[in-house]
Amino acid sequence: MSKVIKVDYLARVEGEGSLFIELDDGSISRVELGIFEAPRFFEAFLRSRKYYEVPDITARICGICPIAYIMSSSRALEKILDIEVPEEIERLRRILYLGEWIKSHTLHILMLHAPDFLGYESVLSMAKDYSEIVKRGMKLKQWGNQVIRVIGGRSEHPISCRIGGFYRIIRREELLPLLGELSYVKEYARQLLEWVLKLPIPDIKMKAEFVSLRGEGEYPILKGRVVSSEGLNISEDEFEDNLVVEQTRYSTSLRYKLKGKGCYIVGPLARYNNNYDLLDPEVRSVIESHGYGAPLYNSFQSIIARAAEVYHSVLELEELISSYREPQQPYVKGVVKRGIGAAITEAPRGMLYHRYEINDEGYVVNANIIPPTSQNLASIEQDLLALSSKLVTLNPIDAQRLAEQIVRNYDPCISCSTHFLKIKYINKCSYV
Amino acid sequence: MSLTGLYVGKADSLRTLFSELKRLGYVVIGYRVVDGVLRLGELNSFDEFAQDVEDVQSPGRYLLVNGSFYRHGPDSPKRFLYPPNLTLFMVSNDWIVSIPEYEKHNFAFFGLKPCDLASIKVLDKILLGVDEYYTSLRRSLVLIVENCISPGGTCFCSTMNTGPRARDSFDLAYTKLNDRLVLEAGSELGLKLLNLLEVEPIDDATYERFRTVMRNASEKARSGFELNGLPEGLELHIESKIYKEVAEKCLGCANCNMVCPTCFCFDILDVPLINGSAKRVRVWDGCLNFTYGQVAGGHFRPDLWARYRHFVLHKFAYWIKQFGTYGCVGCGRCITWCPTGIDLRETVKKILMGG
Amino acid sequence: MSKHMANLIPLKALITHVKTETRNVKTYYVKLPNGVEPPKPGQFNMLYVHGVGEVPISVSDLDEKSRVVAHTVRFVGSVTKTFELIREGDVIGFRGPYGIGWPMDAIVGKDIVLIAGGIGLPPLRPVIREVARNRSAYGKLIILYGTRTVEDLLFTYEYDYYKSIPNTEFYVTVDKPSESWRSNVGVVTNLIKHVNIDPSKSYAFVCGPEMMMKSAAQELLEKGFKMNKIYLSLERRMKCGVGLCGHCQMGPYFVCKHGPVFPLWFISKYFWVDQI
Amino acid sequence: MKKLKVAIYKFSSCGGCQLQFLNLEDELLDLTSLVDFALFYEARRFVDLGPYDVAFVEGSISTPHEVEIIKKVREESKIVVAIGACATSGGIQALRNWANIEEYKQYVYPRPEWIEVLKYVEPPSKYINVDYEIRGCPINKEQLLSFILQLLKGKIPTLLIDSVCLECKRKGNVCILVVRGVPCLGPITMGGCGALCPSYGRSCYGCYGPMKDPKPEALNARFKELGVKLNEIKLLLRQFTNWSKEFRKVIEEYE
Ligand SMILES: Cc1cc2nc3c(=O)[nH]c(=O)nc-3n(C[C@H](O)[C@H](O)[C@H](O)COP(=O)(O)OP(=O)(O)OC[C@H]3O[C@@H](n4cnc5c(N)ncnc54)[C@H](O)[C@@H]3O)c2cc1C
Ligand code: SF4
Ligand code: SF4
Ligand code: SF4
Repeated sequence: MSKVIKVDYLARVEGEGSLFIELDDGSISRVELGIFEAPRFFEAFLRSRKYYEVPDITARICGICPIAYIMSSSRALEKILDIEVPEEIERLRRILYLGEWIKSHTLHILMLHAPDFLGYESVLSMAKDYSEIVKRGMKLKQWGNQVIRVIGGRSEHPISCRIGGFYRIIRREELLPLLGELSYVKEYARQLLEWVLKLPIPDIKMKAEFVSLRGEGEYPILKGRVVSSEGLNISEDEFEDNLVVEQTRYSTSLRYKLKGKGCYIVGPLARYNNNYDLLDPEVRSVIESHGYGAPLYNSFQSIIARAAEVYHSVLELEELISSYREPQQPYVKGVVKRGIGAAITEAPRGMLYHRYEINDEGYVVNANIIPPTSQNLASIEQDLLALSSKLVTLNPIDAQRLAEQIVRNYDPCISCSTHFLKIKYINKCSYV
Repeated sequence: MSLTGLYVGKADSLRTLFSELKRLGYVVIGYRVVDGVLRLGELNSFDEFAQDVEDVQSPGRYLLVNGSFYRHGPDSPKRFLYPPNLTLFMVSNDWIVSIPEYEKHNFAFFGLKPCDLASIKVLDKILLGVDEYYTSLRRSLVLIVENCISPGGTCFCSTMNTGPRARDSFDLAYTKLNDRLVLEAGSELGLKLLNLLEVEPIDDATYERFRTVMRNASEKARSGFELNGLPEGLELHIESKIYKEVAEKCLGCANCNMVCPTCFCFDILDVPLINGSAKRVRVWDGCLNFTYGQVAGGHFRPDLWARYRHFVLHKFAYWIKQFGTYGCVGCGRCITWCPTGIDLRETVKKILMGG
Repeated sequence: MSKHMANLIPLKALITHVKTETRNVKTYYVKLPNGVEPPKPGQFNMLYVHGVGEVPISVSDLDEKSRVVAHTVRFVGSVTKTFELIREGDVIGFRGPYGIGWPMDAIVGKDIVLIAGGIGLPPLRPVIREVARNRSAYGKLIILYGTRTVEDLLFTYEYDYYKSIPNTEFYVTVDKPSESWRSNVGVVTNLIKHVNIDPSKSYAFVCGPEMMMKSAAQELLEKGFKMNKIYLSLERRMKCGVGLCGHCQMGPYFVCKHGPVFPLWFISKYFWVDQI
Repeated sequence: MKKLKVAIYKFSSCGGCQLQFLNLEDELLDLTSLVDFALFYEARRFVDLGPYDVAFVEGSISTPHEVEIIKKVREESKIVVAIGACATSGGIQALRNWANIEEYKQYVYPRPEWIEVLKYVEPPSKYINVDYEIRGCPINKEQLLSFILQLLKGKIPTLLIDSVCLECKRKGNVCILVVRGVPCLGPITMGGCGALCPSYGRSCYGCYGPMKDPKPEALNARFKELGVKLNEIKLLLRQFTNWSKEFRKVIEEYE
């Protein structure tokens, strides 16, 4: 017997994809994660743009995590221009970035992922039964957005960032009002984590290599060495050399693997596993009081890592905002010269790598961007394959739901990937 | 009118004056340096008051440098008395209309220039007794005016008869003459304030200097056209091709309207709210905006030249008929803050010359 | 509260009846709120739709006794389109009456020609009513009315009544006739040439689109009308109705308070100027 | 009041515009009592089939497949609203319209021959009739909400169409162009953002696209006077709304 699960328009992933699973006599014979995302050719048209335009342009790759794009590209280019941003600016960037983590993670946890665990089609229907946690989650997300808005002007594609820092000094009195809401925000973040820790999480162990930045004294966001659960430990400049890129016929989407090793996982779970000791002790104690710890090898548990990072971010923001000092200058000027620079920062969904080459006039001549979702793609398909025996035992509706849930474990931001392509158009939500 | 004639006092009298206004409970508003320009805003202490700066203004450019004498920035008293955004009323979903409680302020403008003083006089003719918000602020308004000893690159107050020396409608006017001040009071309150300062009647020598300084200033602030016959001259050339010429350079961005201290046009925004209620908000509008003359299914001034012409004719011709005064006070803001540096003075001159 | 603020706040008014006129025109009968003086022919009111916006609309009829005014509205833009949803018993925001209307005193004992284009008829309808009511006080009445198509004709149910008013002539014309149309074809201003009227003892009231009013004025002048006998009701963008928002200026005049009805001589200096 | 049946579609875009629906944190739950999000893949699995009262369309049309879908969207929706720079002018990805697509494919993909895209990235209005536009990259949620509430009132929604300068001055920003002499696109860009960039000390980069009746030539002439190089002027206009009719015209003149 052969049957096919087709999920057209994979809902609740940002961007749109489709999933094609072919079951043959009880086991999955083929898995295709197809993405309807049309190629947008960012790397191509970045060439012949001025270096200072790159952060704003690459922000448009993804509407959910523009700050990650701004930060990776800024850091890569700052390396070329010999810019070292002062401590105050670095702090401010971290505040901004943590705001994005909160907003992106709460969005994913509550609005996209949790409905899977509890069997709802969406947050809109889940809100009827879980109105309190949804409302609080929204407040949390709103606060994250507000952090971004205060510093960045707007929460998507913020406008205040530039190479070397910010367009103007963000004044202390602009940031401080954020603390006014902190007492309940902290409370909500802890409640969210506790709520997530109590979710029914499928108990599955999967072998995988978790790759992330390793923080230097603090949970990693803006920089760090690239480490993995299997002992990888390299600098961001060496990262690209350790990868192989594939474009497969059946899905025609670019996907990355570790040279000589195969697929790997980036994202909150990887960060969490590699940096558990750097999470706020308060966060760890909540986790441990629910019988969890680190490492977690079950990708369904990524939702825990996300909730942990939300709580951690709120706690860290309290500290960062209250100790914020205005920089002397809003930004540091660099020297425009020919060169190559690469940088990795931790986007909400995992490591985001940018590399640029510019010429003497500051025009970009080469660009390469490796978004987290392309790095996870191979692992997602592998997870689906690994769970094939379970999938076939389920009724069609549940099988579809579980398959989707597996995909969503990775919070795939499909528009993120400049390389995702449509593979197949199949009719609406059909089950054949 | 001056109630007192001229007196001479020390330069630091201003500090005393400032403290006294504060003591009397006024919100003192004056020019401060913010982000490289002079902004009108509340002065918490006298030290915030712009002192050692000079604004260099030319068509389309504004630069702040070290100096001892300033004119103004993009803000005018209009921003405070006739704010850019004002909620007129709220209406609930069951039709209960409520009017917001506007905060009551006692404003004292400190170191305002004669052109800006004149702009308040113009607004009075339009809004006083008509607009409640304006009227309530205006009634308690205190005006401390600094005469202009050195008008700027876009000033033409002499032509418009509004400066560089204020002649009336102030509480107190002062003129900086090196380390001394020449002062005069124009109201009862001004008298009281003057009384607090150590002043003496002006001596002949100082008066001569004062006169020379003011005369030179006056020469500087001329536009090259005369008021005499201006409205008639402009209306005579209502079909002038100069308007079309200027419109080539004009962007229709309405910056001129926004910075003009007398432009009073407004638009109304209807804002429906999620709870079923709604509000109506009054916002600044201007005749250079495309939507200004737009109506359902048509447009009264679709071409930019026609909108620009309306601006010029309103300021210098229509206003006289409507309100008995010119709509321009010669502050030059619309020239300085025009992104492409269109010079109103040049336009008027060219039109009058029959272009 | 001073005048202006008070005036921008609408009063609540009840819609007592809604009458469909054409596919995109309806007449709304509005009960005048207490304290509001009854409008005169040619005046207008500002009608506010909850949360949507406010528009100037002329008075198209008035019943002084029951204090109900009629407003005939054409659905053309963002606010007027929402009038389609208004029903009998609804509440609407009301300010007015505003502006200077038709010079009813001046026309006593005179012949009158009314020239209306499209939605320009409603503001003239109160004039017709007044003349009919006091028929002996006025001379001959000639009504010229034109629209684009037959479907756009307003108040067709009243035409017999117009014609039945003693000493009255009524002519309609359409630009684009339908097959069954048996009357005049062409723009309304073409009719002016043909009417039989003595300009020296007559007045002309004109209301319609600006282009139409320009050619009407032209025709009337050619016919021998003096400028002080020609009255036009102008239209401009309006936000306040009380001469403050600035939008309605035509030359130095605020259409809302110096008009909307102007004698031609008064505005002639500006009226013909392109895009004034 | 009858609920509005709404569908939200995504074409080539970053997803940031439809995210503004989810960013209406304070209003979203109330909004669901007025609006039925019948199709909203970013938020829900459930799909209620058309026809729809309103389709909000994000993104530009860049593949043959997208052309098919957008036509279907038009057929099944009473009102089509284009949201964001991508859907109103092609967005940033329209930058590829200025270059050779084959070269682009080779630069980005190991197997360029598998890539199937249209020669030009276009806004949906190229293929279908679009009823309304909400501008911005991304749109702002206040405008979005106001748009929906106006629709619910039966109103033809109106949003600002005049310049950014208007908002800039109302807000009390200092003009960057005049004070610093650096180019700002505010005077030709449509308002609606609340003059965000100038409020943060940078000049407007035009993400709301051309305002009604803009004069880019006149502004560029001024930039030249200020010493801005031609190529930099070109880059300025060639950003997030480069493929809009009005900007394209001037850029082409400079090519
Ligand atoms: C004195 C006067 C009397 C009028 N009498 C009538 C009448 O009896 N019946 C009728 O159907 N129409 C009349 N109009 C025209 C009517 O006011 C407009 O059709 C209406 O304002 C269009 O608004 P809107 O929101 O539907 O259109 P939009 O084009 O969406 O306009 C937006 C806003 O612009 C303003 N505006 C737009 N067009 C006009 C206009 N033509 N006049 C004034 N303001 C405008 C309004 O404030 C309006 O809310 C009259 C206009 C004036 C000035
Ligand atoms: S028109 Fe220009 S110069 Fe005259 S008052 Fe207004 S801004 Fe100043
Ligand atoms: S317009 Fe901008 S924000 Fe909106 S989808 Fe396109 S790229 Fe994203
Ligand atoms: S900063 Fe830019 S948007 Fe603001 S007024 Fe100046 S030119 Fe206009």
